[in-house]
Amino acid sequence: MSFEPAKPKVYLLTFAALLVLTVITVLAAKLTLPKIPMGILILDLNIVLAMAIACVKASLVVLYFMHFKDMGQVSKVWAVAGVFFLLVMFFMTLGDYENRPSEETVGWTESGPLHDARP
Amino acid sequence: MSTHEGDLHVGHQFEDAEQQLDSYSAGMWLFLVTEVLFFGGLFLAYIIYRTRYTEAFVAAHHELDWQLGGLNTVILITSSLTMALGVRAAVLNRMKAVLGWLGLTFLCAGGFMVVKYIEYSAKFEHNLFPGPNFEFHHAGIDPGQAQMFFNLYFAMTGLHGAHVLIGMITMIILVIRLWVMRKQRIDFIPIELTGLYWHFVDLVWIFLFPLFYLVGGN
Amino acid sequence: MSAAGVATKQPEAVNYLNVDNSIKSWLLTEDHKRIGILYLVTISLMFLVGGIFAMLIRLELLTPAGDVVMSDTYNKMFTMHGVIMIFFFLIPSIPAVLGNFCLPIMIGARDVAFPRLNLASWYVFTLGATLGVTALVLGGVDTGWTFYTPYSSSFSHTPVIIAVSGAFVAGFASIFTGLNFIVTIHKMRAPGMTWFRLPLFVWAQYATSLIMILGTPVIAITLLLVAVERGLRIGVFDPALGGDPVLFQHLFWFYSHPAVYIMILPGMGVMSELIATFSRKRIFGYEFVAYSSLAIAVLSFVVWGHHMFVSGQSMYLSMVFSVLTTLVAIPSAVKIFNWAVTMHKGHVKLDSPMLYALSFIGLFTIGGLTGLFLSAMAVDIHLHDTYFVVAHFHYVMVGGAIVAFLGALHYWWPKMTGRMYPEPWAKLSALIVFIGFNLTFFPQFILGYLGMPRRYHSYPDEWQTLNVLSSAGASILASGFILVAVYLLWSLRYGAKAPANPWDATGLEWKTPSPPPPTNFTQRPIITEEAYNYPIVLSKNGEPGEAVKQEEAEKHEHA
Amino acid sequence: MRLPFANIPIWPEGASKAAFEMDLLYLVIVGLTVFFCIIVFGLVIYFVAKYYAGSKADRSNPTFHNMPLELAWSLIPLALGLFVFGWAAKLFVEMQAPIHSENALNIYVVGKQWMWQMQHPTGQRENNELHIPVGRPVKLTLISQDVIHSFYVPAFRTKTDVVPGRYRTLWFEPTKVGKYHLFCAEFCGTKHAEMIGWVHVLSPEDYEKWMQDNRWGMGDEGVTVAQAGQALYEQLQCSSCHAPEQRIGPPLTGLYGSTRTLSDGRRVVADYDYLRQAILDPQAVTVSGHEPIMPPYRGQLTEQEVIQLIEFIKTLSAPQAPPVAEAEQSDDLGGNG
Ligand code: HEA
Ligand code: HEA
Ligand code: HEC
Ligand code: CUA
Ligand SMILES: [Cu+2]
Repeated sequence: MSFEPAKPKVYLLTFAALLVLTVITVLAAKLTLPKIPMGILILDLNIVLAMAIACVKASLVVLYFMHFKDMGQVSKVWAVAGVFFLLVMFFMTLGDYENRPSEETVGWTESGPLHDARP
Repeated sequence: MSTHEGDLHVGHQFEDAEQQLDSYSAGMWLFLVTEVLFFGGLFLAYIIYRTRYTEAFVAAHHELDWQLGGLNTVILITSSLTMALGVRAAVLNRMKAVLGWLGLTFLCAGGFMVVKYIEYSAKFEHNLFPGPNFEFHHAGIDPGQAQMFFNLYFAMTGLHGAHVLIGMITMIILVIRLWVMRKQRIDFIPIELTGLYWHFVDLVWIFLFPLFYLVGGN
Repeated sequence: MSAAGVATKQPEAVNYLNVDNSIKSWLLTEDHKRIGILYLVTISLMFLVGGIFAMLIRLELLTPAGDVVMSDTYNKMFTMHGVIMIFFFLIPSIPAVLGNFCLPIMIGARDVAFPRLNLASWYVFTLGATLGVTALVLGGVDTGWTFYTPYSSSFSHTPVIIAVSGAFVAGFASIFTGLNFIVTIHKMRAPGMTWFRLPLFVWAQYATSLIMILGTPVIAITLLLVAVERGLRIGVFDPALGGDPVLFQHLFWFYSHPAVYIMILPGMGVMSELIATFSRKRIFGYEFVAYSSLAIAVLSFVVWGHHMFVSGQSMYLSMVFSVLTTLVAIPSAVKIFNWAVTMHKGHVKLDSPMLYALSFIGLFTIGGLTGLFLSAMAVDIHLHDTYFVVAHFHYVMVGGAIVAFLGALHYWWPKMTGRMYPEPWAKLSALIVFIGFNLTFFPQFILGYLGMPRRYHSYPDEWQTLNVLSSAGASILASGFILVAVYLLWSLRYGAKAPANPWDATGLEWKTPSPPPPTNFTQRPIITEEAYNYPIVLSKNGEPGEAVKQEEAEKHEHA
Repeated sequence: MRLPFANIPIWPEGASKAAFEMDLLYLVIVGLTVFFCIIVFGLVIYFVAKYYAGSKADRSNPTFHNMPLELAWSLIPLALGLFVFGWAAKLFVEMQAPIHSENALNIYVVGKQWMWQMQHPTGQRENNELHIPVGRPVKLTLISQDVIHSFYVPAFRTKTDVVPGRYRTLWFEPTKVGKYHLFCAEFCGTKHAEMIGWVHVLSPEDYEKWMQDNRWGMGDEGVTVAQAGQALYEQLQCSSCHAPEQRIGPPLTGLYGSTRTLSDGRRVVADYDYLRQAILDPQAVTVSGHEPIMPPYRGQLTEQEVIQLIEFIKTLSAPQAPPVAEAEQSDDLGGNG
């Protein structure tokens, strides 16, 4: 994997993009986006947007500063695997919180879980 | 860059410099994967409590100064840039440039820690550090839930700060090593690896900043 | 012994043991083989300590009344037993001892990719183990090895923080080992060593390392949070602090379920080596066995909730976890059947490692199938936290992992030490362990269905007979382990010199002298054949043909 | 059940409706286990005997791959495993679901280091013992005051973790008169092994008698849980805000089981957990249209007292019905019943 270092221009452009995106996140936080109630949890679109921007920024860092594409196969596969298992952990655990039985755990014979009052 | 690799030191276990470089960079990426999952546990806790205690989180985040947070974001991004340029200089074997870039990166890291210190001490002053002395008064907000925000704030930024410190120590060691071996071709592998680590530290902050300072939607 | 006598007269070849004898050379060694030995010494000590606690537990449970020790003491005993056996013995056992010793040789490398990290791993591990022992010396911890909050974080009066830090620190050792193995397997293979020429032990180690790398950081952060919650009262788990105790269980089992496969996968790798060698045949369905290791490792991350069926976790999520648990059992089934069928048309020899291998098949099958009871949600409502669970995990961990470890130790002992152990005693020990083990833990299945809860130091009178049987079995089992320790130690001094290939096995580690030279090989091996290239007989029209090497035979087959 | 030749118990008594099916399922899995053990052990023994090194068995043309075979021993166990899963899941759901019956008993259980406190709706209280009538569905509502405990009655084949901060429910229907072990199954500290007791399943007559005898036995002079709650409600002066004429807090009549809209937009059902939180941490669940001025009662009430308050609030939802157990079921199930 002997890598050819990128031109300084690439780094500077990445840097500029990161700065711009930082400004965008700050501005985006000033908006008040809807909060969507989901059962006992709340999905807040503000945070969804902020995380989307953060993901773009993170990808820039990984792709250009960490010159991901020059990395060997092993590093690439493992980096993806790491993120994948992280998401597995997040979503399976959240699946619990979204569906916790409340006082009444109503069976499937009934018309669905009682405690969930989604319209 | 294979021309330069010829005169690098190759560990006894390796056949050649290429295998060595490959192994080290793969090793570093694997290490970063473990770091992702290490922070992951905390992020999971954040997601859960944030969705449960949304209002308290919104109220509590006003206690943080987004301008200081933003400043720190800029500082860290800058340090990532200088680090990337430092790594580049190392591969190109430009000793002075390496020292210069590493020095700048170190300064940025130091600046980051100073800002953190200011922020932390303000929190301590206002009794916002979780524990028996914790005080949070805001109409309609359960202080216990606000405390959860600060629990996570201190746990996550604290852990991140520890990573910054480790990065700074590593940079000092790098510079000493460079100085000791100044007569030789620059061994860029350690610099490259530190660079990867440093970018990762930046990357974590990129997520922490909006999560804590810009909870948003007042 | 005469062999040893003769040998002393000739100048001995330089090997990794005699190259330098100073203590310093051991403590600063970067040789993977020596690090393996260092690990072996440490974990054997930990096994001894954990085993002593086990015997005390069984002593207490001899009578229904809690009369031998106080309840607090008992609670500390099973906690220290569990913590030591899991974090400080079983998790590093096969990977860090035999993996470290054999893996680089098996792939034809001079060493692992990062020898210094490897040494650091041992130091970090020893530090962790020392912290664990410190917690013990300070009176012991009483939370159970699972450290459930809020008991561990807010209620226990014992040095939980120290024990937790011990496990935390030892976790890094395991991360280092995993990281090292993965890079080593990817980057350090000798020329010609393709993936499908790798011994199955290496595949298993790769799968194990995957879990070590992806799982261990999560337990690290979780334990750190427990320590912080306990020390500073900054908490995310204690409901009194606004936290959710079940979140701890999610995070804990996200690691600790995969961790049980950290314990068994290397054992399964060992099994493939033993069965192949002592049947003189390649493992049936090599690719299936190889891929099943990876399948187990990946699936292991999506079943953790089966430990939480009665914890108040969402019912729907429980179902997902339950059905995925059924899936993860399949790759294990694949392995069991492939091993059994490997013996078909082989030349089966019952040397002591093979005896251990066969008892593995028996005990793991029972242990694994009892996992099926527990993964069936309704049945688990009844069985959760009873002795059924205790019996299940001892069947897979002692009957599976430790029996495999002992098999591996016997198999590679000549290579590691250059000495042969007395085979009749070894056979006897395998038998004693098998009998003692079943007597100890089979009654516990019955106790479990009767409803005896675990972590109880006293129990209703009517269950005494079964408990006495179990305690009796435990003493037989312990004598089996002690016997092993005695003759292995004896062999270090008095054992016959081991030849390079005492089992007439294939595989690179048997092509280098016993014990191997410091750099493993005199020159870098070039690999031209697969790992299990045993001769087989081909016949045409019922006429026996010549014995040919397996790989050539396959070429004929395909031609 | 015991072994005939020795005094060794091998089968636990079953005394609940779920026990029978659970035992059946268990036996089926035992059967599967024996089946696979016979196959695996049989193969191993047969091959070892036949292909023992030096034996004369024919070893020519061995095979190393066999796709159909591999598929068979993957898919058959998978199918059997899924069958077991399906059955177990069905039983699991049934065991969690409320048992529909006119006369279900609702008993509250508070677990704390190291005892079980039971509160019968009619006011009887007992520690570490539970008296229930045979043949009547029982609903336990459980919560822990400190660490996690687990309420386990082997004869009923059921258990549930009892968690702090959250109500859990456990349904069962005892079918056999007798005295059964009650254990705490989740490790909870020093006296975990002594957090045990007995469940007495009584014939209806004995149960009546027990109820009468214990009316003034333990607890508060024979008041029902709801009455105790009412007393508490008055003592804490909840009505100074919640009495309809005060117009400070929302009136609590008809609250239980209704759907509430909170100030942050969430819509939740006012169930036990909600009421508990509304009392202990009112600011966590501020009702939309109200100022968050209710004082939090966290730390001032024991779990038993919270239960009493909730039980009292429940009675306000069904003003016409007397606050006794018989009325439970209909309002528990809201529109579904
Ligand atoms: C080495 C360690 C190890 C291994 C390999 C396993 C393997 C398995 N375990 Fe086990 N387990 C533990 C260690 C291990 N376990 C420990 C330590 C605990 C308790 C922790 C604690 O609470 O302290 C535990 C607890 C535990 C529970 C939770 C019980 C409870 O607390 O209520 C469950 C529930 O699903 C479970 C299931 C399984 C299953 C399905 C497998 C499967 O992987 C088994 C697969 C193998 C087979 C199935 C046998 C071979 C197959 C055949 C012969 C073909 C036929 C197969 C079918 C019909 C499916 N285990
Ligand atoms: C690797 C894991 C491992 C091993 C090997 C063992 C081994 C044994 N275990 Fe244990 N056990 C656990 C893991 C393990 N256990 C865990 C995780 C728990 C749960 C804890 C909790 O609830 O939190 C548990 C709990 C547990 C209980 C339940 C306690 C309770 O819930 O109240 C019991 C009871 O019988 C028991 C018994 C035994 C016995 C008799 C052995 C015997 O096999 C031990 C015999 C061994 C010896 C006597 C040592 C001899 C060793 C030497 C002489 C050194 C020689 C060295 C070499 C050969 C290299 N164990
Ligand atoms: C200072 C006045 C005050 C007192 C005293 C008070 N409450 Fe409240 N309560 C309120 C207000 C205002 C609300 C609505 C806002 C909210 O939910 O926090 C409320 C809400 C509630 C709710 C949720 C009602 C709903 O419609 O969902 C319950 C239940 C409740 N209170 C019970 C009690 C109990 C029980 C007590 C006594 C132990 C009590 N309250 C004492 C003011 C009070
Ligand atoms: Cu309560 Cu164990
Ligand atoms: Cu598991």
